[in-house]
Amino acid sequence: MIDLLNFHIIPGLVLGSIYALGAIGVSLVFGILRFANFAHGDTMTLGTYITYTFIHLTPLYGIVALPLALLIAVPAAMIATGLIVLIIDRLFYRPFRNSPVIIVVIASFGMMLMIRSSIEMIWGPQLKAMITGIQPPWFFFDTIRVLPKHVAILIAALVLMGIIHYLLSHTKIGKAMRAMADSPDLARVTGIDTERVVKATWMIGTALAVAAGVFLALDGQMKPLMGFSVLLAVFASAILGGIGRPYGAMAGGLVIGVAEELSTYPWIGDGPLLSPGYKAGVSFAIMVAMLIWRPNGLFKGKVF
Amino acid sequence: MLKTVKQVMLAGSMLAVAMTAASADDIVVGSAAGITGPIAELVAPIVAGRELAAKHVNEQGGLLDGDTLVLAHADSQCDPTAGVDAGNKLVNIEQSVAIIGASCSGATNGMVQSVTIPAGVMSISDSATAPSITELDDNDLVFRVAASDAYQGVALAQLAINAGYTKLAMTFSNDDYNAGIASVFEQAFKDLGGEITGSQMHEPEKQSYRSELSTLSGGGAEGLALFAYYGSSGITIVRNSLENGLFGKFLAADGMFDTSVIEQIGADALRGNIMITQAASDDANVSYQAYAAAYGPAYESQGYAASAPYAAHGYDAAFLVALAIEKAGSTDRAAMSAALREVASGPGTVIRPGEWAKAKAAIAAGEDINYEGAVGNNDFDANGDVTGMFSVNTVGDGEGYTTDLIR
Amino acid sequence: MEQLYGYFLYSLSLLTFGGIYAILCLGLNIQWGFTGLFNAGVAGFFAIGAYVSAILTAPESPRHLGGYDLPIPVGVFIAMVVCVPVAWAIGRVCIRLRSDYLAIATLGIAEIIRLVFKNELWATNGARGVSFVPKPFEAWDSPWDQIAMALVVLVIVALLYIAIELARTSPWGRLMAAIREDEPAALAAGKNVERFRLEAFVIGAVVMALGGAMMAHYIKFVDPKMAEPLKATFLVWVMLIAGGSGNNKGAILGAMLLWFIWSITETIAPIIIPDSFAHVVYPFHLVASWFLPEAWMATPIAPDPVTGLDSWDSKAPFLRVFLIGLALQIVLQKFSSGILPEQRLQSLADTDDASARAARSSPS
Amino acid sequence: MSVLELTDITGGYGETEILHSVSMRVDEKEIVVIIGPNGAGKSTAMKAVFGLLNLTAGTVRLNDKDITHLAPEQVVRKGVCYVPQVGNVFPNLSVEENLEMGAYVRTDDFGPRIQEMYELFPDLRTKRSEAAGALSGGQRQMVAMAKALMLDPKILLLDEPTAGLSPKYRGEIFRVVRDINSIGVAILMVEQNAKQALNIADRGYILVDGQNRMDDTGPALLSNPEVGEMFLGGGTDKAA
Repeated sequence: MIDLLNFHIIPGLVLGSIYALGAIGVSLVFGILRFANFAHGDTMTLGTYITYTFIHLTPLYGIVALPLALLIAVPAAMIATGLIVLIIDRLFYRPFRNSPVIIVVIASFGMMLMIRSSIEMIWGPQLKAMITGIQPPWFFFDTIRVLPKHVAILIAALVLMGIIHYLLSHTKIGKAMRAMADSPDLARVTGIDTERVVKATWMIGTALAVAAGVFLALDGQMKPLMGFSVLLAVFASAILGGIGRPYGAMAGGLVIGVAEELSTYPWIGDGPLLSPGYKAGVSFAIMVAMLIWRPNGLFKGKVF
Repeated sequence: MLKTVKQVMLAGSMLAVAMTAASADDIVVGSAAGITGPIAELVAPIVAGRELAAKHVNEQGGLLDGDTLVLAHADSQCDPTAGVDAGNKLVNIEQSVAIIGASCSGATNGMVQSVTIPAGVMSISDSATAPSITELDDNDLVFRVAASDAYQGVALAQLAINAGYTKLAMTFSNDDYNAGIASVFEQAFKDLGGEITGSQMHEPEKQSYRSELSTLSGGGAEGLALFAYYGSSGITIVRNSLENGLFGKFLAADGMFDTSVIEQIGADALRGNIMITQAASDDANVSYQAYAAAYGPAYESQGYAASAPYAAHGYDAAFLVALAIEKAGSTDRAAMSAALREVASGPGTVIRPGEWAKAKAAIAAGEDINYEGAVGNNDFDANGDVTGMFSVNTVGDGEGYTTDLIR
Repeated sequence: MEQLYGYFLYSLSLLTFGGIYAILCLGLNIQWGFTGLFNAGVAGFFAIGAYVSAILTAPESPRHLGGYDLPIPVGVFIAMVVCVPVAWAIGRVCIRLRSDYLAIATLGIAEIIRLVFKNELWATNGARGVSFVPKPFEAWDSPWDQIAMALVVLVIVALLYIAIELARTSPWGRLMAAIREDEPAALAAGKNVERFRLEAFVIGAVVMALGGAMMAHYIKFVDPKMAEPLKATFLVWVMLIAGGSGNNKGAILGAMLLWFIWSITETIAPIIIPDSFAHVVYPFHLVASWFLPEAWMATPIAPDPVTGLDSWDSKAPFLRVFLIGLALQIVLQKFSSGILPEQRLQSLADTDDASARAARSSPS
Repeated sequence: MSVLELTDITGGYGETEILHSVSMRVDEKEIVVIIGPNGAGKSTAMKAVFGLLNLTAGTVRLNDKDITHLAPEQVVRKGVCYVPQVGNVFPNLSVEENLEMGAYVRTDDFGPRIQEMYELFPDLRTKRSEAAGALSGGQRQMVAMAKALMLDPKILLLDEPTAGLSPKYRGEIFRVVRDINSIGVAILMVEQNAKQALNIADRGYILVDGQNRMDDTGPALLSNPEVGEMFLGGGTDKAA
């Protein structure tokens, strides 16, 4: 039974918090810019590689330990990646603000190819590792084992979600973002500077994507397709929470992450309940079921 | 509309430029590889291996009358559709004499069945290992220097038994390569009296395999037979297992054979705990060393190791094609496959990697030659497969792999 | 001469691939262009068509279900028939979803379909795929086999074009357009909107299955990689949007043009990246290398000192993907309603719009 | 002097032309009502002020300054506030947050202004932390008007503020409109309830088929038999 906690629920929560951070960005962009951003996964990858470069670019890595280096490099990478995304928005998304949604979706698809190939050109297709070696787990009560990096990821994700909550409920720009997500037309005639809100949305969504990417790299490995490979699960999380609703996305991410891991627990007999080959399908199945039966997401009514 | 027409014409004229790129003194050999796509990191060193062979040929007198061997690259993306498209371009636009590749079994299957066999062009793959390629009705046009999974799976099973394993858990990545070799291994290990306590397919590119491994670890297995590409899931599985104490010992095939496994996991954690099989040559030390001595300095700065999976196969495939062209004495596509068989197998003067000048002289003198490649003697059987010898690679006292030939 | 003959054969393959994608595009055009159904699960129906036809026609194999040895047309036909209940079931539950939700739902379902083909080894040989799928006319001599294959595909495209054009101008098609333009009005006029949309969804899906089956027979091989969303769904969408959704000629043109770009850029990419490019970048890299640790750059940009290889050569494939992305952006910005925009049915614009307006504004 | 003046406005959405050379003006402290049949372009005329329309000809002037081509947020900064017919509150924001958004362009302390709004609309004070979407239709309309008033505008544009409301709330809204007007805000409103609207209006415009048909003072229009036949009698006329 303790295996369920150690090998299914805890990794599921870690994975889930990564999905959640990605899903918040997808959800915010969907809510405010009204399109499903296919380039979001590759934004995660880009942020991770930029973080990697910052760590190695400066003498940080040699002098201070990795956690401290990350504390400095990640925020820097968030800003750098955010600025890149703003340029992308200016060049490739803004011309389509008043066009049918499908056009921007296709544009974001083109962007996905462009970001990914840029990463492959600049950093190469080879694997890289944010963290090398084996990390021994911490034991609690002799049975619960948790990896230090997992503790760090969970805490960092919680802190980030707390910051997002504060931003959305207590700052002017955050409230304006929610207002624009509610009704973009009304936001315009109310005098809200919509382009500024759009910029804030990209910056916040990208910052979270960078964090999600770095956590992904800490837990697994870095490669050009890392972000794309979680994109659909991130979408599923955003849907589960009710797309356009950041708080829902947080919950959705955790549910999808844990559900994926639980689907292979030997609930009946010795074998996994579902062949692990279908693991990726779990998030899709949940997503489709949600769309059909609860299209407004888990939490009906309240959006924020 | 006029604008569109202009753009189309512009594209057309660029195409014309592209088509006249190869000059009269170039002999073009197609090189299809999954340069982009899911195993891009695996393919880059292989393509470098092919390029290295071409460079050796061109530095040491070139082909035939001093012609230059040019590799025309096409991206088969590890996808049958792209494989067919790549094959079409290499055969028809580049007018390749022969084709090296493609990388993945699926892309190779599509390319050879739909393009190269009907066109009568010989192909030689350096990394497609699926047994189904053996069964192709190929008019003796499809070869490969990578041993079929059928051989390596058995070798690994034998190795496991010899090392004293009786109960193993097994997991394999659900892709064309690993699923194939895993099924052969499972059968062979059972035939040799071993027990598979649990066998699970896993989906590559996931972030964590802890739940799968935890289920597998329940059966009292002594180790884990791991069939995966190191980049797609292999390293993650080893790390998840070690960090959580689920499995301590690993047996793996050549998809795992890369120095990045040691770099990322650390030699200390792997020492004495992992065995990886890889195709090797009879005279491993001579031929392989000759290849590695050239590959290392050329590509290490780009992060490619000579020991990268199938990089040596890439070298051998390209070198063999060059030998076949030289032997045939022309660029006639129809003469390639017979010439290939002649240069690959004994008896004859033994040629090793890097020895193009020697080979060219021997062929000119009318001698028979026998290429002993970096990865094996490359004696093709009736199906165009090599039986192959295998080496076992372990992490020894140092920071790298220690290689021993399996006898 | 041989070179010219090579171009000829290659252009046949361009036409065949382009034609198969045109079939997929026409299927999508029925769903999106005429009915407004945002189906992002093209790959699912593509996979059903490809696998069903392949398994029915391939010789017996111990690795997968098979040994039925049916003639190709029968296999293709059954593949299309099999697609009907599947598409109907998917449509039944998903069709009422709002556009982007429908997209994400169908995307998820297509992935589940692909996972089924990938995991049910007994039927499909899993990731290792189904080999030895027969190709029409393969017994003929080159180039007649390839000419015949290309012609078959083009004839199918032409027949589909005619059929869809006829349907578009028929009462059924006019109603479909009316539904897309103004669903409340159509509802108010007492039409069973959901049924008509479901019909369009199923018909589109069947056409996609036809495309999948043709692809399987052309490639002579099927594996789950062919049904990955990138190539089997997104590329088709890009083709349709670039060509002009709602316009059948645009769908065909988009498919042909985009496939042409997709395929030909590979040959062109090494040429449009001049060798000298590396030498332009080299000084910057050299200066940077005095300050920066080597680890952060994956690959030296300078020509490799030992091999003399310009390492940008190895980057050409990635640059190609970048250029495809960029080309797509340019097409979108220059032709936002596609190269051949939709031709509205004239009578529809006159009469139906007016009645739709009346229907919309009457209850106040 | 006129606060707002529309001259020969021609345009519509995309390619479709809805307004054909429409002109109207609102003087200081006036209540001006636009009435007309469905599809006459009443709301469209209002949107033209806000730069939400594709104009092919004509000018919009605010206090004699040309604002024809300003973006909506700039028009707001100039002191024009607009309450659309539907979707005029942010449903997922609380009442107070809605008011804060109304004051988005203000950089000073608008706390006192919020208190003033609660005095004008006492119902809202008790609902201040509830989501606006959860309120009744009439309360939502009040939130929308309070939100628009947060900027202390010179002129307020109201698009059918009483549509879909019960008679009780309808009267309430007309009372509030008069109150707002009495503190010096000019009002331009589109209304279906022509009789009630003309009752409180200083002047009125009648639009038909995107063209000016008639304009006069409120009382004059009320007593005009032609107007009575068209709008004040039995419901709305369908422009066939």
